[in-house]
Amino acid sequence: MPRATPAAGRVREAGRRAIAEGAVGMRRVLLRAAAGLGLAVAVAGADVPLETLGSTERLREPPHPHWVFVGDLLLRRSALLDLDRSTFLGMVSSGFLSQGIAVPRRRAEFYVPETYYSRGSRGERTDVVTIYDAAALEPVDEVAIPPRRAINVLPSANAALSDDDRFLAVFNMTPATSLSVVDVEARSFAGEIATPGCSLVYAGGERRFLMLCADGSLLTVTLDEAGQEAGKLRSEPFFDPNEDPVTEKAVRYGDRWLFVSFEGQVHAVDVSGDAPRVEAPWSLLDEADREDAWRIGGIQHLAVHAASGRLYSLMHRGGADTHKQSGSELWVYDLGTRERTQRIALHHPGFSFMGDTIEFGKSWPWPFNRLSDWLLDSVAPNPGLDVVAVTQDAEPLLVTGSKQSGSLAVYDARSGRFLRRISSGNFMVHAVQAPWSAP
Amino acid sequence: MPRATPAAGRVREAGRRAIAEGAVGMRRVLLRAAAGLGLAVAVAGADVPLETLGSTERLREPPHPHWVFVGDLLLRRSALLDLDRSTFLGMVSSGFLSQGIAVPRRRAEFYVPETYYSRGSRGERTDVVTIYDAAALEPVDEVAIPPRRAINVLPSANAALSDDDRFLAVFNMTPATSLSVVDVEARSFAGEIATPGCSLVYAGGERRFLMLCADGSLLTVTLDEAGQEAGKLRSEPFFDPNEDPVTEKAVRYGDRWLFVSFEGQVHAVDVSGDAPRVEAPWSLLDEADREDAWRIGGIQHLAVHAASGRLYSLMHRGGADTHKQSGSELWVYDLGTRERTQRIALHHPGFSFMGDTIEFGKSWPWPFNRLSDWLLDSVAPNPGLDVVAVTQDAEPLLVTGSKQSGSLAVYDARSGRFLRRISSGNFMVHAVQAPWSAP
Amino acid sequence: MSRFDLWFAQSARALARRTSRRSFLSRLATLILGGSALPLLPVARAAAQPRAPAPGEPDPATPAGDPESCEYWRHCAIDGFLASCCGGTHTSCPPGTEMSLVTWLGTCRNPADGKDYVISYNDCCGKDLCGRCFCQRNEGDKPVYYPSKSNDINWCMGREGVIYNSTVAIVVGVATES
Amino acid sequence: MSRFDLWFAQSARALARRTSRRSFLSRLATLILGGSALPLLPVARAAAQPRAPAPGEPDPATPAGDPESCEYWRHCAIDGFLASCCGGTHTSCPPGTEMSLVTWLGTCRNPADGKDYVISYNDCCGKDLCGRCFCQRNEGDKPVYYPSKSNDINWCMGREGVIYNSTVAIVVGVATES
Repeated sequence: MPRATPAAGRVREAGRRAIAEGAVGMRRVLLRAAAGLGLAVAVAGADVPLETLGSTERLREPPHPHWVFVGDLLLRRSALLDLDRSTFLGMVSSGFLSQGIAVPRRRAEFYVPETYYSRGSRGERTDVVTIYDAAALEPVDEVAIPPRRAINVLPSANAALSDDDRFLAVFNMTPATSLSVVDVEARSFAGEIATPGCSLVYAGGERRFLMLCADGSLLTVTLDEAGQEAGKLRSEPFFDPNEDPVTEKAVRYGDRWLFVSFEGQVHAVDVSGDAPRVEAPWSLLDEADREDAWRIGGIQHLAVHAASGRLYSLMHRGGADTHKQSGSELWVYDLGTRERTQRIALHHPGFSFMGDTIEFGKSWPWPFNRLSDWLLDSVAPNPGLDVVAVTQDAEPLLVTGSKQSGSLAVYDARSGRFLRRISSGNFMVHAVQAPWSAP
Repeated sequence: MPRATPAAGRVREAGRRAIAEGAVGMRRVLLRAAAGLGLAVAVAGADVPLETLGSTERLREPPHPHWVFVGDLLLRRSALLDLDRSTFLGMVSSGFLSQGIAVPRRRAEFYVPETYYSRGSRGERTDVVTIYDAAALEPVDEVAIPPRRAINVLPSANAALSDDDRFLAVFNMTPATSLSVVDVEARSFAGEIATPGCSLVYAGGERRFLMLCADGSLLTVTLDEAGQEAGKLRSEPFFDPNEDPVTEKAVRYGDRWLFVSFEGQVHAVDVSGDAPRVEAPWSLLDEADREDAWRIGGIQHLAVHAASGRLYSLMHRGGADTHKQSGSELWVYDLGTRERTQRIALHHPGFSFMGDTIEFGKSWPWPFNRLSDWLLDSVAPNPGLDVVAVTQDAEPLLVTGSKQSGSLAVYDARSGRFLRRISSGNFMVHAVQAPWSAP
Repeated sequence: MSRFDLWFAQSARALARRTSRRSFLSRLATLILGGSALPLLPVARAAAQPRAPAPGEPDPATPAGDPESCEYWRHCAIDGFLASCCGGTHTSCPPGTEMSLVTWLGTCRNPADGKDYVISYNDCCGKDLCGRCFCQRNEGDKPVYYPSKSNDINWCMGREGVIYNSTVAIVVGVATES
Repeated sequence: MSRFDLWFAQSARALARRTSRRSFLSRLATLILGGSALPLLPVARAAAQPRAPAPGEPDPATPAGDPESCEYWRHCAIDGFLASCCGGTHTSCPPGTEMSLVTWLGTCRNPADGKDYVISYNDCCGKDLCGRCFCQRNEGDKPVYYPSKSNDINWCMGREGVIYNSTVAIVVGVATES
């Protein structure tokens, strides 16, 4: 059972006051310590001005569309990177197998479903939704939820924010399945809704969520003003989960969710109407592609740039059951014409070692400063790419990552041109989110 | 403040009963699930006999002297390895920067001082000493201690068990220094003893502990039958902490502790008498060594094989302030004659990648099966060795590890001959303990 | 064969495909990275003890018969760390962990008798990731919304301690087409 | 210069020492590993923005003047992750972390004015290890029993959240021999 704890943010605010009050006394303590070391300390006559203690950065507001969260299941964190300046902006520590950060459009906050044990890897379990101040990157409150959150290795679809930014639905699996609903405006737990046979959760309207059922159908769950169940609707099956299941890693394209199957069939679900409408499927693969054994695959294998209607799909050559294999190419589709418009050969993401990117000689004179890039692209074995994401602005960037590296490769999303590698400080890349659109 | 929680072991025992009761019903559930998948399941006519569910291994008893704990600060765990069979026997998950496992001689238990936060990396702090059943590798009880445990990156000397196996002293730093005393027989907290100006803790007799003070002196703390302070004794300074401090990584040789300074001076402290007696120092280095800039260095840079009186010291060439630099050679001393008897050139520990050792071609035909060893020893950059340990039996093994790899190199401790590399599944090696002597 | 053997072999093959002329460097890289031409012969590991063959199973000196190998026949649908490399065996959990009560099932063909067996992949729970012998084969793996066939789920969910450590592969029946 | 530049340069030098004849392979390895003969020239990083020089400090285009470099003059006694690579600067902590109230002190010479400054290395606390720009220089570092000069201590100890994230390097005075 979850225990109530004082909201972390309030504790932090108290801490901040303490440091502000403490900073003056602190210099005194430091100077006394320096004296103890046999150092006489002068405060005048130096060229470098003396500096103040105790300050912490805030992110600039509003957030930029080229900022991405890069998740690492192993380190239990997400790094926040600026893809333009190749900088690390900060990070969000999270609990055991925390997946996905829910970012509202209308508030400078975000929400992280987390699971903790009183003794790290054992003991009493506590599940919470932590509410972060987006500019301070710091928890300001938390909402306890039933300790039944689904724990799996998916990069997404374990929690979803309603389109009106009001309710966060968290998928539970014990293995009985249900949704925990959190009112993120009121910062309170609204209740739990049983969803037998149906799993995962996708936002599908103002107060509506979609779930995928084991028989290949959709469950639509509608909430009322209080976050209680207002209605449930089960569709006809729209795919055969035994013959050709869709992956869990669907992407949203305006009012449509695009579910892609192991064999490359695109099932679009339109959520604009009263009930979700499933469109006729189309294929990412033509006969020649199938003959060459091209398949979809990866951890987060799909991305959509909504404004231009471009779909990006990680592809590899492989047999049946290779739906989790890393991609060697990124294929680009026009969602209007349903035609493939480009095949992007993927660059090496770069090796990393304990969070540091392994590169050398960037400061050597030309052409030696290109040596490490050249070795990576022409000699080193490419581990393949597992994750793709695209930013949602008019000058979009593509990002690819590997579960075997903490480095990312960045491309121009319109031309497919490789731009650079950047270091996330992660050990691995399990998910990339570009949550902020241009204002 | 620490909260009382139900002892993990009792919870676990309940769990074990549940699984024993559940195992019969479990097969029924499984077969029903299989039927749901369209599989008819026969239980007869198979060549492979059907197997039982729910069983967990125990370690054989007594533990073997060639078993070692291999600590990883990053993964917050210690792996238990069998150096003879190159096998992974099990692991101990621990809390934030947990250092050192205290292993008694007289009980099949061990004790792990741990620190936890209610939200992983934030929230309420709880410090405990967890009591493990040594054969089950599972927590059976815990003792709450004040949340003031010293947190640093040392491999040892943050906790010590009295020579009679009765009291565990845990070093606290806030930065005020003290000891928390736990009665591990009664499994209760005995009290806290203030030790101003003195840090770390080393066992020094039946009910006695040593600490190092900032002025280069020793503090001896003696306990009474109840674990309360019976006496404190401060020695004269025996080294100059500004000019040539001893490292914290002292090793025990019978009734003596050997403290080695940055410049290679060995300060032996004899704890057999009523008060600790400091012997005249001697040096690991001669003039020629000093001219060649040889120095001690590493995370756990010393090891002693008590029965043969051999001291092993990681050495590198470097300037002042390189006391944490990795070693390129291991020097062996006879503690009777104080002569160096051997210099062992250190083999590459082997690279590892996310816990897996990077090697290939071990199954290829000769000579290709030697390719990965040969590349490691002759081409790959050796990261240097940070940790050394030796087993305490008549056929002792030496182990070396690196903070940049999860692999270990194993040597015959008598001849210095390199035997093999073994994988710990760790990301890094921060400490190696060989706690069990031959019975 | 370790994950790295596979990775190096794949990389070398990928490299060979990618390199149009067999330049000095690509030949060297192929040598260093393992070389697709070299036979990947299974031989007993240096330090391993000889193992007695299990009834009805392939020779333990071959990958298909070695429970510490990702290629072990029972591992056809696994995605996790092998309990047999983590202090347990292929049928029992490492010391200090507990076996999950719920699980996913795979169907694997035993090359020794040509029969298909139903394999229960139970997770070992209560200690952090083992980190050794990661193995991902995914035969018949389905998405998370099809739980009884999904290996992406942490099956420790039903237990007191739900931290995932490793996975066993237990024979619970013979599959016959229905 | 990154940790890996240093490591490759050291390795190449070690390799050169170790190799008696300059065989084909050692020459190649020296090339691949960086080559002790190649100059390690500091130039501005490709993606970095040009930085305005700070008053009294070395040119930020050189490692001794670049707060994201381990060679930055203030880092002489550091052992940790540089806050300047982790979302903070060399004087302020990354978003969502708090600066430690207690700390250790080093004395570093500023090459721009030749003066020795007292540097306060305050830890940034409350989030897990940053993981970027690990830097260990240890000038004047003393063991843990000499706390005011020890960088092996988690100086987050005095605060509510004591998890260590990264470290800043703040000028608190000019040192003059007493």
